[in-house]
Amino acid sequence: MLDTLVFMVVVVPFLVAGLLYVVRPDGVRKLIVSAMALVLIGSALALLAQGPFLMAVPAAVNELVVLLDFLLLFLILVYSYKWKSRLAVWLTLFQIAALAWLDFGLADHGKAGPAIMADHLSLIMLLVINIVGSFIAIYALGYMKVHEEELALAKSRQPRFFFFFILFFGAMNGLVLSNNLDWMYFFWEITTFCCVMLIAHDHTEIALKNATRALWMNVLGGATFVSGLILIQKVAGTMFLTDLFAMGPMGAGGGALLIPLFLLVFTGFTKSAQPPFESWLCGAMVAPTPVSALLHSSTMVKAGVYMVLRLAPLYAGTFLSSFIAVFGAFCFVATAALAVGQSNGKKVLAYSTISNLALIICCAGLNTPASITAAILLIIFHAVSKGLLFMCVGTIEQKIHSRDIEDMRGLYGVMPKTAVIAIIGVVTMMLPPFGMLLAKWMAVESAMGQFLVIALMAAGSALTVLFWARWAGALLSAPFDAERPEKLPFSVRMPHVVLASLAVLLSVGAPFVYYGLAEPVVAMYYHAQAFTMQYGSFVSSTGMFVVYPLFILLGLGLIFALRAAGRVTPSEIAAPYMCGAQTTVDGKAAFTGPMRTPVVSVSGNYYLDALFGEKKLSHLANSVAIVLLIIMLGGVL
Amino acid sequence: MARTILPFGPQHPVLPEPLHLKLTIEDETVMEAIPALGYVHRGLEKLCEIRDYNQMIQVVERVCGICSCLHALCYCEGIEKMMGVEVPPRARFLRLIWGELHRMHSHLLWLGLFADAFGFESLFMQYWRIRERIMDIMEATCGNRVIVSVNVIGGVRRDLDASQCAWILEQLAIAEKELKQVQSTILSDYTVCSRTKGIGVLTKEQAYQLGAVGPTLRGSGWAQDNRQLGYSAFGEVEFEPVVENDGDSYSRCAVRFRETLQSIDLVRQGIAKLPAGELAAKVKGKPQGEATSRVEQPRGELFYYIKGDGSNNLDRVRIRTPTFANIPPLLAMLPGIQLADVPVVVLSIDPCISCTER
Amino acid sequence: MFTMTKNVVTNLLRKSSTRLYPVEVRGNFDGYRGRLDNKIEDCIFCGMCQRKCPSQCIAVDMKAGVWECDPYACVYCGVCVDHCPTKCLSMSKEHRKATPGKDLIHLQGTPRVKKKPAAPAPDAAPGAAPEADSGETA
Amino acid sequence: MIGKLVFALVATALAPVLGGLISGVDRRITAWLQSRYGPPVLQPFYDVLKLLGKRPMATNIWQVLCAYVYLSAAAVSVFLFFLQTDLLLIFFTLTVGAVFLVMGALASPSPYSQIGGQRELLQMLAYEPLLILVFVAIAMTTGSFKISAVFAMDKPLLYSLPLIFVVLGYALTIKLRKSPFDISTCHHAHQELVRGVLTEYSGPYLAALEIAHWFEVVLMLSICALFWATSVWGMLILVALTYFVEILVDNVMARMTWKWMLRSVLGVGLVLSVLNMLWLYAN
Amino acid sequence: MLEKFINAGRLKSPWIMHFDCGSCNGCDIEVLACLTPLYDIERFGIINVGNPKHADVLLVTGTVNHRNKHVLKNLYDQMPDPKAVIAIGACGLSGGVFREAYNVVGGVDKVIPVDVYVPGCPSRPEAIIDGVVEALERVKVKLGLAG
Amino acid sequence: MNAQTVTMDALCGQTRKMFEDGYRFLTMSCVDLGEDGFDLFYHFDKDLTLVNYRLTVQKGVSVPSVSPIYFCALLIENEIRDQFGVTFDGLVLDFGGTLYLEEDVRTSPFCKMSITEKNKEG
Ligand code: SF4
Ligand code: SF4
Ligand code: SF4
Ligand code: SF4
Ligand code: SF4
Ligand code: SF4
Ligand code: SF4
Ligand code: SF4
Repeated sequence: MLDTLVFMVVVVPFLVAGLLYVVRPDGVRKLIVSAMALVLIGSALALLAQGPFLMAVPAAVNELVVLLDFLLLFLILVYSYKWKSRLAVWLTLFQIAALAWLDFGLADHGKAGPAIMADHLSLIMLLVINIVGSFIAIYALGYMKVHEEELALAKSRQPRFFFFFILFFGAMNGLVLSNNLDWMYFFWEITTFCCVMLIAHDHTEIALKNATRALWMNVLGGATFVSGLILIQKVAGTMFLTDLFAMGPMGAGGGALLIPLFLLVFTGFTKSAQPPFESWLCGAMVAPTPVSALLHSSTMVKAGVYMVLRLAPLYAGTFLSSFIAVFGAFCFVATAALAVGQSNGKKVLAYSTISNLALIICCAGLNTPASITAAILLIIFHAVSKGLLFMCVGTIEQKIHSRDIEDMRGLYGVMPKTAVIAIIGVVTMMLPPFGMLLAKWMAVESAMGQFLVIALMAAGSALTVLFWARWAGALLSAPFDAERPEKLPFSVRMPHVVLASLAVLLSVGAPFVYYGLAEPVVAMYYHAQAFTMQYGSFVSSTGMFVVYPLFILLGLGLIFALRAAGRVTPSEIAAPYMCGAQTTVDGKAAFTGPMRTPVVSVSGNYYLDALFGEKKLSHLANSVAIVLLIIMLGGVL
Repeated sequence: MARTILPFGPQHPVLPEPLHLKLTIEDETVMEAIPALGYVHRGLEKLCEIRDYNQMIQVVERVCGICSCLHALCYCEGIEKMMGVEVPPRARFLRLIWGELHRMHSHLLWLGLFADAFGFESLFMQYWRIRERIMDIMEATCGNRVIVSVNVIGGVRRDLDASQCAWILEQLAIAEKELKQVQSTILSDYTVCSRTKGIGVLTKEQAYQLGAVGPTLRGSGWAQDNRQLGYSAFGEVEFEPVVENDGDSYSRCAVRFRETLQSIDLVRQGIAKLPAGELAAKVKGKPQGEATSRVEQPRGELFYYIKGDGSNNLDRVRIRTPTFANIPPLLAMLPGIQLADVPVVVLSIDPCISCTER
Repeated sequence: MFTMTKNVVTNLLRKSSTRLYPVEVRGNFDGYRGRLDNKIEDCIFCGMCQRKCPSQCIAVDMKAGVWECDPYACVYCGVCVDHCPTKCLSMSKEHRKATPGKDLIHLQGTPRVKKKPAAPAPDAAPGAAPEADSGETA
Repeated sequence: MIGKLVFALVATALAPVLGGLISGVDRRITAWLQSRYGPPVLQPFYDVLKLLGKRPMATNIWQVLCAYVYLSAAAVSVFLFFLQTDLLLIFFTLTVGAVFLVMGALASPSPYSQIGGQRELLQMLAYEPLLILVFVAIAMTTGSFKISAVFAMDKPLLYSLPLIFVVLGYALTIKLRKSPFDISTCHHAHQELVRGVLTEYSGPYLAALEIAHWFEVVLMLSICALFWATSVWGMLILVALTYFVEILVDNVMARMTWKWMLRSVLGVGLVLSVLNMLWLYAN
Repeated sequence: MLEKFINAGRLKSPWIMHFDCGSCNGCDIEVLACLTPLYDIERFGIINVGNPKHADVLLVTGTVNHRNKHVLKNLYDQMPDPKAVIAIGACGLSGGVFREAYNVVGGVDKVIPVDVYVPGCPSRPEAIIDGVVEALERVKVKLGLAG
Repeated sequence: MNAQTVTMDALCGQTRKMFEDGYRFLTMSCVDLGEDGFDLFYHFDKDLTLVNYRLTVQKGVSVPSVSPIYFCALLIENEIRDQFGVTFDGLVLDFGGTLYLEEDVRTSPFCKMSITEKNKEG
């Protein structure tokens, strides 16, 4: 049973991906992808029901993985060469050499162990990857159809697209189920490769350029990954996570293990696009939107934080840990500030993703039961809301042909349902009593002793509110009008609705999420419980978050507000104040300007270029991040 | 970069008068400002064709209520020049006294509004409280608080007796004391200075070439004041034009503040030197020919061109008011400033749209 | 900031400057150009006021002995008072009160007929109702 | 528990009454400071009653929705405060209100309310970190974010957190919309934004926002009161003094710009908090 | 009951908006003077709100001309009911001394209904206060509270 | 008042010369002469000394604008355009006759031709 389930989530996606590569008819593809989605969701749930497990595999499989690993690296080398990235070529060559040394020189293949391991953390990741990811895959079906129609391609490139798309699932599932770090490295490289291929999907010049950037940055991560592995092998003499955990914090090698841990954490930073590597994820925006949705919510970048979180028990209580916290907190502010300066909706989402990942990293660095709980909740809630928001932006873009927030003004008048769903997405991202805020609350409370971290968090959350609120507001600014019908294909609408409901329901069920998912992880590594529940509230020694009372009260408030809004009649709707010169132009609010010409009044958000201009600010953020990393490295050495 | 286009006026609480600016801003920085006028335009110059030249005094007084006295003065000086009327000395001094009282009330009013433009409500209240003294003087000596209607062709309609003069001096002393109490607030308060210094800079060359007048010109370093022409009794009193050199809102404010104190001094001189004699000369004949006339109003140089054809009605009365001349400099100052500074800069020229459009 | 603090705190400790009009009326200064009154018995309907008025708000009908003024167009300049030969026009120092409607002031006096001097019509009640109603003006 | 609930409910019900009275007294004192007679103390209530009786008018229904969510969130945060729950949680609830206020302003196509909304966001950017720092500082002194922990202290918080109280004063000034920070809206309208976020609200909706503001005033002042939680008189005197200083500051300063606000608030706020925290650690 | 309170509010909280409809400023500055310490009409609960959507009473000074008549109408329309209009000064009542000028339409009542007329040129602050008091009387009559 | 006469051709050159000599542009005045066209006065000032130029133009003739030399002339030229219907070539910001006037008042109100009734009564 267990083998079948693991096979289902890891190997089957590879097979299905291959199948999708050759299948051309749309209908068949739809069927396969939907079936795949069902299988993935089902298996993930079944695995959750199953609980933690360890699984050994035949040695032959191990050999196969090593072989495939080298093949993959050569493939990456080919692309690096093709795309003329000298840096990537050298880094890949380095990886090949290092891997060869590791596999053939160092590793003790005789010492077999369970290559596959699922603890509570892995299970949570599985859920996130397969549930959120599956809905995005279904959404991709509808999206890609329109996308290709717009591009007017002679020959559909969807088979290639879905090949890499589904491959992602297998790789991610494999990654989070690996106990053998060697395997993890292999899957890690697959995600890199898939990601790069998907970024390059549209084959435009900019797509290739950004794919190249993503390539070298992730290959850099690969290089540090393999270096870390070599050191771990040298210091601890094992490649198995379970063994490392058994050794307790800092492992057997004492301080020496910190160096490889730093390298692995650094690898995580590259994957989750922390400054100074944030540019690859922003560049990934050129890919079709489902790719962004997938990368940002449930896969790819989550692999990075997974790595950091996974290793958290190992560096608990060390200098490295507090530095990771400071680094995360800094990146949280810096990227939130970068988001403030953006009017491109997808870029805002991208920076917000990086910002949230940074917060997760910060929580991992704080390394207390409460902060780890926060990190886990952040992973879950962020995946759902962010996946939802990306799908919304994709849908909106296909309708209004812009992803600029300014162009989304008054979207409610054009696509009422999508606008409302997008607002739900935004609200679940930034306001209590929804899960993100619950997690943020846990994060701040757990950081109580560390003034610097808290100050950064405080600034970061204010910035976060700033860019979300104005976006939500912009969607609403439409003149009063009867609801306009808005038609969307099922495969697009359904994932919207499901994820929106999921975002709300998961928050309502936050206590269950906590007890069912987060608490076991904390219990497993920290042997402590962060929160207890009283009167439907999370209570800890330092504070309380009244989930249900808050839901009830704010829910009542919302009902009260909805009723008030429902009573508004069209006759009460008046033109906005225009200093007494109001008129309308094509139903748009306008005023009579100079020379008696009517001027449509335009509004723009403040992007505060002087403060939050991308060029200047990202330069600054990157420099500070590099300095922090160097200090961290120095401390470790 | 996202732009916002908004109407600033015609009805806007910081603009007591209807003026419209179409503002384009980016992150609150003004990129473009295009004005629209005409909300106060009445066409009163044209009334000279149906009102006789005496009745026109009451009409031109209402070009603007704030400096009604000076409009009438400028108009009368023009007609007197055209008809060769010699104004008796007492009338000339009385014109000076009332004129300077007008300048005081106008500047105090402006100082209050200016304070309100940067949200300093209590300072606004203080200036208007002080101003009420001047309004009382006006009401007691002229019969109306605002539109004093004292000028007639050839002289003035009302007189000041000794007790009134003493009372005026008494009131002025109090006003001066109260004014000095708030002097450091408008001239050196940190918050006020940070809202006015360096805001809306008009360089010396710009001011001249764009035709700025009055405190707007003097705030940019030009010592030009039409009172130097010596009309009414200005040739017989001591004064120096008030000049500031920075050309920003602060300088214009400082010029007006110091001119208020200067006016107190001028009224004192006027009362001290007030000669005895007739209030008005007899006027014979009808106005014929062309004449120009200039006086210094609180807002700057006022210019009248008058053409008479020998009948009771004038052929043409053309009024160029100070704000009309100060609007082009204003347009030059607006781009590049912050939205929050728009009221400050607009008010810094002390706009009076009513006279601009007539 | 500190001078202003001193200023406002002094204000707080002092009585406010507010004149509690209409509870407390200071009264206008002597010589204030307030309401325009016509002692209609003395009016000779010469029409001088009508001719001099810059606002053209007085209408005198010499034959009928009617003196009409539109108080809502009058600008209270006092020119008519200055030029009235019989000094029957005067300005009270009270200002004219606000009203919910606009009425013309219509005063019926005794017309001075050249041939028959001093023959006041008994039915005309001169000055009895200084603000006798009449039609609204636009 | 039931007792606490009832207390919190009653307090929440009374909060707007208190808030209205405070703003009435505020207007009266402001008038005196300006040498005016001033309106009756009950004036704010007349205003709100009048507004309730006006014909509703809005530019779209979202505005209305947002106004009432703002009101609800403000009431809920006051309720949570008197329930003596978590400070941080109250802060987040307060944010709900603030965000909906902004969304309401942005929901209208009117440039003035749009600009008001943007400025309100900048104000939030300024005061939110300050409030969090204040709460964290309180929590670091008492050991918990729970308000009940503050009441368990035997010495007033002001002794250990004097500078933090000043930081709170900054946030308070912004929240009360007083000079020099009345930049997104203010009580009258002779301001460049014609009341900014409130431009498009009228009648009953404006009344709702006004009541919500009263809730917020009460909440903010209650937070001030926490700094002398050891005695009721201490709380009252501290709040009265603080509020008087706020009015005074309102009357002796010009309105500043948002740039100045961000610079000074974040600069001064951070420096003061850090100094205070260092001092705490040193002790 | 609530109705009674609301009516009390209506009488005690007339928020004004002042619109300068082409006035010579004489009347404007007198309206402004009403707000200042000596007259302080905030005693009556009056606030100068400057926004038609918040105002209950529209104070209009000045002559109506062909351009601002649209603005005047627009502003009046944006005031929510119940509302009142007070015309101030000879210009606002009839066009005053400018009645015959070519760009003058006439008094305010040519465009919107006027409830109270305040004569004068300019109307002094006391007269304006009288006007507001008179307008409140009119509101009372409308609400059936007079007597 | 003394005014030197200037011709249409010399106008711009003369104005530029005044500009270079450091004169301030005070304003312009326009007078309708009935059949004879318009008198346009250009008033300049330097150190409180007035210098006036008179340009007589026929009706229906376009006048070169001095606003490219003196930016501040734009308002007055627009005003004259509104009131007298005189058009200016090269105005930097041309309101096209809408500076003051609404569509309702489209005639040039200051032109004697358009006056239907001239009440000589005082
Ligand atoms: S500037 Fe004009 S509008 Fe403003 S107060 Fe002075 S006169 Fe009135
Ligand atoms: S400039 Fe303004 S204030 Fe001065 S007279 Fe002319 S209109 Fe009146
Ligand atoms: S109508 Fe006018 S002029 Fe006549 S009495 Fe009344 S106020 Fe005076
Ligand atoms: S001028 Fe005097 S007497 Fe002659 S009509 Fe007028 S009021 Fe009567
Ligand atoms: S009294 Fe004088 S003004 Fe009147 S009719 Fe006789 S002559 Fe004419
Ligand atoms: S006071 Fe002036 S406006 Fe009024 S009636 Fe007499 S002359 Fe005419
Ligand atoms: S600043 Fe704001 S509160 Fe103060 S007076 Fe002006 S509008 Fe009113
Ligand atoms: S009534 Fe008189 S003071 Fe008022 S605006 Fe008209 S002319 Fe000016």
